[in-house]
Amino acid sequence: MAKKSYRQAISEALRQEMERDHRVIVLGEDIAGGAGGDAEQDAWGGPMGVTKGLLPLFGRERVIDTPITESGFIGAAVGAAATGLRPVADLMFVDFMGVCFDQIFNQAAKFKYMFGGKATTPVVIRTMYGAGFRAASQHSQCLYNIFTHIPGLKVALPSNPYEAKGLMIQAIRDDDPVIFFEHKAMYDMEGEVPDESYAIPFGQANVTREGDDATIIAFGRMVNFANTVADKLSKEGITCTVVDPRTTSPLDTETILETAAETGRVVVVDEAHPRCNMATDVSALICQEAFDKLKAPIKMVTAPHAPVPFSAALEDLYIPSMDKIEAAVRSVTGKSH
Amino acid sequence: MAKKSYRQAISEALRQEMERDHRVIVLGEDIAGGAGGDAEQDAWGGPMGVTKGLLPLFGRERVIDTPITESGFIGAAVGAAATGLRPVADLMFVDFMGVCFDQIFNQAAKFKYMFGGKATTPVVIRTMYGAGFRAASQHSQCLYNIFTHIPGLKVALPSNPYEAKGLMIQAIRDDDPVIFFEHKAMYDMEGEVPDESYAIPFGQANVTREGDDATIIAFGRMVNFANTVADKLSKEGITCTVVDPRTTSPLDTETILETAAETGRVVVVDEAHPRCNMATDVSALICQEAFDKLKAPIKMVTAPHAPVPFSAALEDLYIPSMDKIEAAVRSVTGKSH
Amino acid sequence: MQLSREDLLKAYRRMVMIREFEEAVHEEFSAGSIPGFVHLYAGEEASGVGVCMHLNDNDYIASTHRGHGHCLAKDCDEHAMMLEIFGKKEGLCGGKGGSMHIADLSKGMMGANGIVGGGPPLICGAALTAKTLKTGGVAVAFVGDGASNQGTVFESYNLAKILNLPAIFVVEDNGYAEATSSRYSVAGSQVNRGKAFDIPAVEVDGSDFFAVWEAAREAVERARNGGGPSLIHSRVLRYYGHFEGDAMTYRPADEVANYRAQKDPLMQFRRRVTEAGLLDGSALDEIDRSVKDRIAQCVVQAKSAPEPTEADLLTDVYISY
Amino acid sequence: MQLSREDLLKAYRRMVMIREFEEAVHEEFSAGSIPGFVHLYAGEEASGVGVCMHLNDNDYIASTHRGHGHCLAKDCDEHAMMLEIFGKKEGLCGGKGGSMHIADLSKGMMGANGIVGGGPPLICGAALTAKTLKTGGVAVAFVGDGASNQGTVFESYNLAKILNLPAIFVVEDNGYAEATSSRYSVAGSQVNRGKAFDIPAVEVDGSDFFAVWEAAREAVERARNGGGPSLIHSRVLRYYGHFEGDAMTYRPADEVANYRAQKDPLMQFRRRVTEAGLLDGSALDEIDRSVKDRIAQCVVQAKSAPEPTEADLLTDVYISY
Ligand SMILES: Cc1ncc(C[n+]2csc(CCOP(=O)(O)OP(=O)(O)O)c2C)c(N)n1
Ligand SMILES: Cc1ncc(C[n+]2csc(CCOP(=O)(O)OP(=O)(O)O)c2C)c(N)n1
Ligand SMILES: [Mg+2]
Ligand SMILES: [Mg+2]
Repeated sequence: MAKKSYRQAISEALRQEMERDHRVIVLGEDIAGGAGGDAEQDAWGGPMGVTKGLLPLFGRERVIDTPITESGFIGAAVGAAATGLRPVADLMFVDFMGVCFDQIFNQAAKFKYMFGGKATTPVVIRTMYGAGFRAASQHSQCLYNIFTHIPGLKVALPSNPYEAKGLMIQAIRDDDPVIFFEHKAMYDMEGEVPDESYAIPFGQANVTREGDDATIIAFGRMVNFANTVADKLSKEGITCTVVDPRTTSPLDTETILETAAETGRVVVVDEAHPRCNMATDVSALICQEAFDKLKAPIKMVTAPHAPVPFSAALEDLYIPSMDKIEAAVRSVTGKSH
Repeated sequence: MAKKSYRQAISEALRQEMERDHRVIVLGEDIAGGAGGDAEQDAWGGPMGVTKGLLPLFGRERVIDTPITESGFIGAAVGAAATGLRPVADLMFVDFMGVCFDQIFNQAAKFKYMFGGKATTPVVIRTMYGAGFRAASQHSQCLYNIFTHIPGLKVALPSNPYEAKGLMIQAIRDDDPVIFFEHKAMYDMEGEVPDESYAIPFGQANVTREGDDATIIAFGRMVNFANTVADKLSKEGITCTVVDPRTTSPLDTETILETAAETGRVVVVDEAHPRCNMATDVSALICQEAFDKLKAPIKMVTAPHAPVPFSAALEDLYIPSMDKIEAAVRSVTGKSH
Repeated sequence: MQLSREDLLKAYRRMVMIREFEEAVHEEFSAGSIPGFVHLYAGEEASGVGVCMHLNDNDYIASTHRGHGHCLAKDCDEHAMMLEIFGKKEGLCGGKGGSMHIADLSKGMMGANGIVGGGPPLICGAALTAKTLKTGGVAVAFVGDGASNQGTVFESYNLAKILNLPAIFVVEDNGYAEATSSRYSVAGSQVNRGKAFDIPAVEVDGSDFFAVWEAAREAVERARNGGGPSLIHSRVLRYYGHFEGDAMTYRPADEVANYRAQKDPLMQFRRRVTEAGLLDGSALDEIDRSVKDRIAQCVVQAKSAPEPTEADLLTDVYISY
Repeated sequence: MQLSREDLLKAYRRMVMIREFEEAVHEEFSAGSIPGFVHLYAGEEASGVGVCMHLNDNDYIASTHRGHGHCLAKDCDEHAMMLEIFGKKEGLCGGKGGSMHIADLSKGMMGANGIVGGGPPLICGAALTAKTLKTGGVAVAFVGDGASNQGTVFESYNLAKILNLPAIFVVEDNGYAEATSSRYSVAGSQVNRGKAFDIPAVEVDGSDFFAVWEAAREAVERARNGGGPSLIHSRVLRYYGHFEGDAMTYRPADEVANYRAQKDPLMQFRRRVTEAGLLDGSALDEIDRSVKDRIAQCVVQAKSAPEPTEADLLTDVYISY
């Protein structure tokens, strides 16, 4: 096993799946980069370089630079998926969903149901989310709750390089439409990633820490924050279970309910705005299904109900911090400093 | 006071506000109807006739039929609001948000924050939501949770004609962007509506029933279902408080928490799909803030995680029914038949 | 390429099928037996059939909310369609879709669409599949005059052109989007809109089967031969309201009657083929009769067919979950 | 209408201001003092200034992610802008917007925009306000070549035309959208796209202030006189990467150097006005010097200006909540 970055892990998953199945194509704005120009043709590989290197291997027929027409090319990916390809489309930032959401939530998500089960739409939409890049209000949102709300979509939120590779391979092999969320602040994160191909099944949470005092359920990048907090608190003798659901849809309600019941004290960490988000989703689930096991209020740690600010000083205050997670754990366990 | 329909109530609010303030305009597809044709010019007044009659009063300068370009005309409404008009734009079905969401959530909602407080965007977007019309998957969704999630937007869900008029007047006078949700199955519902103008403040819940055994928090059309269930159960001696939050953003958390604490037994009714919706939002709020007052799990009554089916038989099973609400109340109170 | 006798019979049969189907749905809707939003294609038959005569099951079309005609032109089963419109379990979509969401991917029919402008991007995808997997197929998007203003449509023109996709855009301009005239809503011209993207574009009289057929022949040939996308502006008229229940006060009272009398596509077709001695009237009469019977039968069966049940409510959301 | 001496000095000053501003931001970004995504307008000065010279505070513009130049051309305060780009509390947007969201509605500047194609619908709205309230104002949307393929842009063309709005669309075609050449991404031509909607459309050399100014004069006059929308296709070049940090390997190595040497807009302007004896070199030199000083001062102050604090985090979300 080798150390690889989140970027490399996703890239490797794409490459291996494209080698395995000729129906897999990638498309998006500057997914290769340089089209029509007189210099380097694989100049970008997307703004973060994730798809760099695919063009020389698979050619422009399968690595397709698109114009800036998200409805057009995301819709084309959906239509291609319904007719025999397995496209991986790149919605550069999830913040751009507003110009193409229809093709995702009214078309891809609903074909199977509306058409009485007869359609298959194996499209993957990769997208970047999250704050921390000083990218301001229109390039820093999470929004996975919106996709999670929509029946017919699956939503993956890999929390580290290992997860990223395995979940991407599953996403491509999955016959349902999958929205694959990559956190923009994680591309350089490194971790052990096997060279060989492997798929991580959807809907199976990963318990990253086991403990007795509290259960932290966290999403995406926040899983790492939760792990760090758990490690820190364990030195004080406060031990936490940390749950990474991996996918918000399907959601591994079983593991969530079990681990919540075990400690009876729950913190849910969601980088998103607070209203109708995954923190409320999981809290409500537990409160309905495991109420009798709860020993304390469920605490939610989220961003505030405000757009993401540009200023570094404000953005740092904006993002759910490890301090806030730690405080929440102390609060539910009743163990303050 | 006269009996008026939900349709008439909204229409009257629009008319009165247009009379009061010359900056108020309405625009949308067939908001009048007949433009460019050789016959009746006020032929439609929107597909449900809500805006019929405004054209003869205010003329084509203020009652603007638009092409089918939701990004274009909703964006224009946003731009007009930022520059001095007070537009009421009609997004015919909320299901069409996917072709214009950007102008709502990245532009209108964020101008004030992104621009450091210096922008004012008093736009109202009227939209139709909800199941029950045999209108199938792409014309029956709720989706108010998505707008509720977005900081910078306000979201109103009038539950009857009286509420509709008062909340619409408030929406138009409000200086923030407001999404105004009209339930398509309620236009013919009648109720007492004063002739004179009145505004119902946002963020102040209406307690429609008071009781001791359970608290039902319901949204939009579901408020009426909840009232009926409460009335029915009261005959058995099971009395319920019913809360109509009126707006999901801002949300009257105070009234919700107070009424939840009073009975300790809570049912939340939301017509939307179950994930990351208002039912989870309110449940999580209560579980975090009023946990010690809860005597039973909070029950959520929602639509299932599936698109809205066309078939009448299926759609009737799909919509949260009074039977299901009743069962939930019985379950939280421990009082079965 | 020429239209054989069989082709002519098939074309006529499909057009009559659409007409009879829509008349029946109109009647049943008025009688209260069909729920929901229903948009009829009656009057526009020659347009959909003229195009789809060039297509096989390997070719895809994407339709609109006004989808019945396109489905029938693309050879979807009329019986299963009728059941679907009645919301029945044996309907083409199990009763889950209804009039606005009829689809049959096995026939290359990618679905009616409740979202105006929803189809063209999908058709770019079907065309991309054809190009990438070299299936030899082409893909056709039907676009209303109202839809022609939707941003997704222009995006699709551009995308299809720059990727040189075997895609055809048929703008079926029936003069109205709901109650709004295309004279008001459409700036410029459909043909110039195509040409602005360097897409070959022609205007045809969509009531004339042969004119549509000829324009579509060129476009389909071009697409199959790697020549990229085309646009056809097909002028038609709808005989009924925007949806069933529409009082149509925005239309001059005699608009439809005049058109029916002078330009009805079935009448035109019949006159043309009989005058040219290509088919005789009795063969056409026989089609009229048999189709009428067939549709009547479909309606009767649709009425008594079983509804879906609770067991069907939550199936078909995912393949695996 | 003619350019007075004052106009020429003002135009030059604005162009130099943009150039110096962008050079300074480039330097400071490279040095690590500016965070986030920053897109520079250097090289395109004549385009934004040529257009905005016709506008006053009563007229609106909507910009793009590459917004600094448009802001300065529309007379936004350079000092407050620099503070904003540094994320400071006294920035034009309180540090909440940053480079991609600079706006000053009091100057008729509706905002840079992080969403490609986000501006044109907004400009239709500003034009609608002008028309409805009879303010006499016009509204201008700047659109990149990449943005010109976004559906919202075509929707805006159509809407502006059918409502006869005083709107102007300036397609600033710098040859690239990120790393993608417009030769690849744009089918057809910008001018034909405008004309397809019956919108008068012209192409100009966007490096030539006078050419842009003249085209904009016509368009603004037309709009003010109730003649409806216009389109200007302005060909320009950006001197730096798509965003700061872009290695630009997709561009021929000498592309920018050649352009700078032959077509630099400041150089062209200087040559033209001095050769024609309209201004003398020393007046221009004086502007060069004073602007350079001014910008240097802005940078120094921006660096030491205070950050926003926790008290600012949750303000400005709503007017009332
Ligand atoms: C995105 C979207 N906007 C609006 C509608 C509502 N709507 C349904 S059909 C229609 C008119 C369509 O006109 P046209 O494209 O000319 O097709 P026609 O009905 O004439 O066949 C409208 C506005 C919709 N379904 N989807
Ligand atoms: C809707 C949307 N899609 C994609 C992007 C990412 N993006 C930002 S700028 C850009 C290129 C824009 O090119 P162009 O319009 O030519 O403007 P230029 O950068 O050349 O000034 C892209 C793809 C975005 N910000 N918004
Ligand atoms: Mg039409
Ligand atoms: Mg460009």
